[in-house]
Amino acid sequence: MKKILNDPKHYVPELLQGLLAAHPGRLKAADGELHAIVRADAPVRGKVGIITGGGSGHLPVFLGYVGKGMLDGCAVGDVFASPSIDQMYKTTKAVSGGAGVLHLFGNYGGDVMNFAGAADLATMEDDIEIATVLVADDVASAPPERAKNRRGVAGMIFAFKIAGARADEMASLAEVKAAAEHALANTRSMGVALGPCIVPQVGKPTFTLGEDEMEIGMGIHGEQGVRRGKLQTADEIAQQLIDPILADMPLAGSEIALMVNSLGATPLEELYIMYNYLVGYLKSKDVRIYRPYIGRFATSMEMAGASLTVMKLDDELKRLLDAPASTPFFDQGQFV
Amino acid sequence: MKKILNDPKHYVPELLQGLLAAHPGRLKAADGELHAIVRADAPVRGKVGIITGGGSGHLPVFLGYVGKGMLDGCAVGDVFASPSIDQMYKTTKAVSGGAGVLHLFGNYGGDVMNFAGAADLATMEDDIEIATVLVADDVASAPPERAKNRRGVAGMIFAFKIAGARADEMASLAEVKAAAEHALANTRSMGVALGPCIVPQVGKPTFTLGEDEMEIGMGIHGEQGVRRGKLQTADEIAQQLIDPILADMPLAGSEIALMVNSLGATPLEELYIMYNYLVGYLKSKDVRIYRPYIGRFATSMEMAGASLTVMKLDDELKRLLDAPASTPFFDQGQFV
Amino acid sequence: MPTTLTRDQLVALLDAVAADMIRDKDELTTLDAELGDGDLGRTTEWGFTAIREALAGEAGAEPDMGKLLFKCGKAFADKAPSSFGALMGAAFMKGGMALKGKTTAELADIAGAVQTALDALMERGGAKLGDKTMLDAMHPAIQAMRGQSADAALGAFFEAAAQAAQRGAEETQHMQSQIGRASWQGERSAGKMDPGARAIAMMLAAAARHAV
Amino acid sequence: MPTTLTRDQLVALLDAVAADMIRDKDELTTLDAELGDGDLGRTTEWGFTAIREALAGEAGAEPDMGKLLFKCGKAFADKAPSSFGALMGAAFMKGGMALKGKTTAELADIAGAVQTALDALMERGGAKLGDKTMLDAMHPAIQAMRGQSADAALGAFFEAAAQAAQRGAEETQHMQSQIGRASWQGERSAGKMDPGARAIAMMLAAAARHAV
Ligand SMILES: Nc1ncnc2c1ncn2[C@@H]1O[C@H](COP(=O)(O)OP(=O)(O)O)[C@@H](O)[C@H]1O
Ligand SMILES: Nc1ncnc2c1ncn2[C@@H]1O[C@H](COP(=O)(O)OP(=O)(O)O)[C@@H](O)[C@H]1O
Ligand SMILES: [Mg+2]
Ligand SMILES: [Mg+2]
Ligand SMILES: [Mg+2]
Ligand SMILES: [Mg+2]
Repeated sequence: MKKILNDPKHYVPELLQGLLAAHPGRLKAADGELHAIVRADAPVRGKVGIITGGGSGHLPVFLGYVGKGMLDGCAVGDVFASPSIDQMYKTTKAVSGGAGVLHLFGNYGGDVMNFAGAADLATMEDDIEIATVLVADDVASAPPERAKNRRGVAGMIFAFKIAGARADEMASLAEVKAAAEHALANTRSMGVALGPCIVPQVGKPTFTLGEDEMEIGMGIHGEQGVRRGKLQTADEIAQQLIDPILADMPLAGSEIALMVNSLGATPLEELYIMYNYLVGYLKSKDVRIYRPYIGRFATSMEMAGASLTVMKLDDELKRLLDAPASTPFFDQGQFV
Repeated sequence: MKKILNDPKHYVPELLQGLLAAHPGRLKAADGELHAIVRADAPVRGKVGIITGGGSGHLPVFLGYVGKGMLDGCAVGDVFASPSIDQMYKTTKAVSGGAGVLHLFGNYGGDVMNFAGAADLATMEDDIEIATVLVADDVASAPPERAKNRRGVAGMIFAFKIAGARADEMASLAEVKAAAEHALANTRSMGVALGPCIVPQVGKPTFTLGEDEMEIGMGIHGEQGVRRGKLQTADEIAQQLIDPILADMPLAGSEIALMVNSLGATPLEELYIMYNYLVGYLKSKDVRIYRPYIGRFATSMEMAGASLTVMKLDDELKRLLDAPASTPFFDQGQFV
Repeated sequence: MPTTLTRDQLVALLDAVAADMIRDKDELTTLDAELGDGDLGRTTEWGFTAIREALAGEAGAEPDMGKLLFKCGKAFADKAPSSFGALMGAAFMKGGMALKGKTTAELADIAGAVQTALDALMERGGAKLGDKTMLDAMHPAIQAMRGQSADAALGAFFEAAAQAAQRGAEETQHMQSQIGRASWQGERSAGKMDPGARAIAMMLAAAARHAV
Repeated sequence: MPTTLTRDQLVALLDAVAADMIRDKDELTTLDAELGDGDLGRTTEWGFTAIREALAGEAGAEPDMGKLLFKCGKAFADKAPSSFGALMGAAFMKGGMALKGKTTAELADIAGAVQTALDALMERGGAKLGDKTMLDAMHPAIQAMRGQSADAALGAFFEAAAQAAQRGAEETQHMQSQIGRASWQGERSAGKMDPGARAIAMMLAAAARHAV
């Protein structure tokens, strides 16, 4: 768990500079603020702008979804830290094409409070209409009766995809907001950690796990999960991640999008092993996988582990999910 | 470095079953042989077929590049082990569209000997014309005078891309072979390992590295590198990987494709930090980056570390590199 | 004669408290790793470093105590934009607004400013007393400040507040987190001390040590 | 009277050698980790397990010694398709071709078959003597076999070959790898024993132990 970096203090600015150098035709810094990354063609006139924001260390989350068919911009914080009000405000302004801006981000205290401040600023100073949607998809973080309290994890990617496609249809801010909410009402996630990661400026792991331990339900910054126990088989792990989702959101008879996501170090091979089990298990529950997403979509640097995200589909969600999208980190063309 | 798996013996078959379940419209098993993965639409009539083969544990290498614009098929071995002659032969037969088949794979003894056997079989029994091109791009593995002896690493992806695009132009087997050779004559790689990986059936790391050590030039199966030493900064590491490439292949005044590749656990953030340095360093050497590839393209499961691959470009290579391609693991559309 | 805190004393006090908080940050990291995400030490380091920089610069020259505190709060929130950072920033800003125009403050002014800060926190963060947050240390601290006579020594004034805050922080061990990251632990949050509450107690204890 | 090896003895001997190689695989893994990629133990386990399975099945019932060996070689190469597997498979297959039609073999036949196997290896793998490969153990073993009289005891015959192979394997420590994975170590390969050569010595030593 060693890192390739220079000064830990420069971890985020250097990666952002590298990012802008690598994708000059696709991304730019808003108003000279490196921590406010927006589409190179922002603002798109007449289209609702969609931005997110959050800490670094989760690539492709968050800024990796800035591009055609998904997000217009992203406010970038330090590793696992919220961006500032000012960074969020600059991002908002830069993507405002006259049709309003949606703030779509994970339910984390710092982000919530700072986005509220940025929304106030944009409304007061620039007359930009702002709508806010929180992602709170992690079933491990609170029981159904406190579902609003849940933290946001990989489910946000489905929300980005759906809201982005709806905005591309030139829908209104209210419609784009409704699409994001509709996606999230049908989205649930749960993860497992097998090994920790290190925040560069901290220099040591936030948590430790024994050589044969795993933690079911752990959060993407190392927040404690629901249960720590002996490492189990891929099939057992997959079942323990999908069952709470099935309990939270009845799926029998439905079609779903299923994301099998690595938290970083866990290789793609293992995701396909889990997927292989899930296909059969879900079939036995009368659930059909309409579109799988298998890979590294939301990570915690070099954390080992995986998460599952399910979005229950209807015709509208299918249409919006199938729409093409292209960012430097996510490409979805015509092929399945 | 714990793993999500069931029986280690089933690691590869289960991941292949998961793969076929996930991408039924794009991939299929040739002749019922799970270890012979080919395009769902194989054979493509009249087009030169291109196949590769090698051990598992390197996703997206090898089978991740089977798809439009790249490979037609891939023979899949167990983790870090060569596929068998029979598996290579079945793959060859399944992609043969009448214009011959190119065997394009890394220079590893087992693969070389088995592909030779498969080529003999395909020629003798099915009259398929076979051409063979070995990838030997790792400058750390042998000095220039023994360049043919070098092992093949991430450079093979550029060869897949170039040869695949040329085959899509309906070029002849000789022309496709020449394109692959031309790409490889201009391709060099070098890597660094920061931490090991575990072969499931072995259960313990092949090598160990001290908490503050790295190994420059290490191979993707843990083959010893050129130098073990204290972990250095991202800038120093990047320089030590690019300098031997520059020494091996003069680049002043050229345009290049540059791949910054994670071996698995190393997060994307760190690749962008390295890229940020390389942009300036290469500029100071009068080298221009025409197209960057930054991500996980050739891994060793959860190994920590990174590699650089450079392909020196001319007009033909640019044309073929820019051509679209789409596989379940690699999408290159119209955007840079 | 009522005890007063002058503008210059405030600057020195803030700077000394900030220095102590930076020095002692690891305890907060440990508490936050238990209950949250283990970044509270980093947040306090960033935030209090921003305060020290502000004091060394333009804000330190500000004659108006209220404006001075407001600027410190803005610096804190900008440089440490986590939950604690956003809230602490708001607390300093609102507390500063309560002292606007003053160049010296009496003890009652101080208690009043901290009350204003608490109100701002509740409004901004949506937490109530008993939710297991820093509010549960600030509230008893204000009570203790209010219980001091107007001519109490500054050190004793802060000491009383610090002790009350610490008791409040310890009380949080018996609470179940209702808000923020720690709430994700549900029942398992019981038995652990809220890191934000402990941070408040540490700040006040540092103030007691350095008040002269 | 010249010593002979019957078909049934060959089956028993192959099975016993295979069992020993599987048991002792870890030594080969360790050597290969030093010089290559550390999979030689896994390769020998897979390959010799395939041989045992072949012997327990159809191949074991084969009356023709040559065909029997050929089938064992094919099973080895199919199930252990690494460098060693491909080469050892070819060696058994070609060695078997040299014994085609036989139901008993004299010592000279055995030496001849191993020589044919060696030639096949050199052709298939492109290595020469001195390149630091298993050839450097096989070659002296064949010399030692040729040095035995036709009526030497089977055990002594294999023992002489095993000792020569072991000396050959030890000699590889002074060589620099010219081919295969180990060649990537260049000069650093010197001082380490070639794992494939050691595997040959182990196989012959097992044969000496079990030959009756
Ligand atoms: N809504 C809230 N209202 C009041 N205090 C809060 C609130 N949310 C968090 N806190 C306080 O902040 C502390 C955690 O701060 P911090 O580590 O910055 O949070 P995070 O890392 O979740 O952004 C908690 O211990 C608690 O005292
Ligand atoms: N071309 C060759 N000719 C003869 N022997 C070889 C050749 N290449 C490798 N070997 C032998 O095979 C051994 C390594 O086998 P193995 O571990 O299966 O190789 P790899 O893992 O590289 O495929 C070496 O120690 C050497 O004795
Ligand atoms: Mg935090
Ligand atoms: Mg925290
Ligand atoms: Mg090998
Ligand atoms: Mg080997």
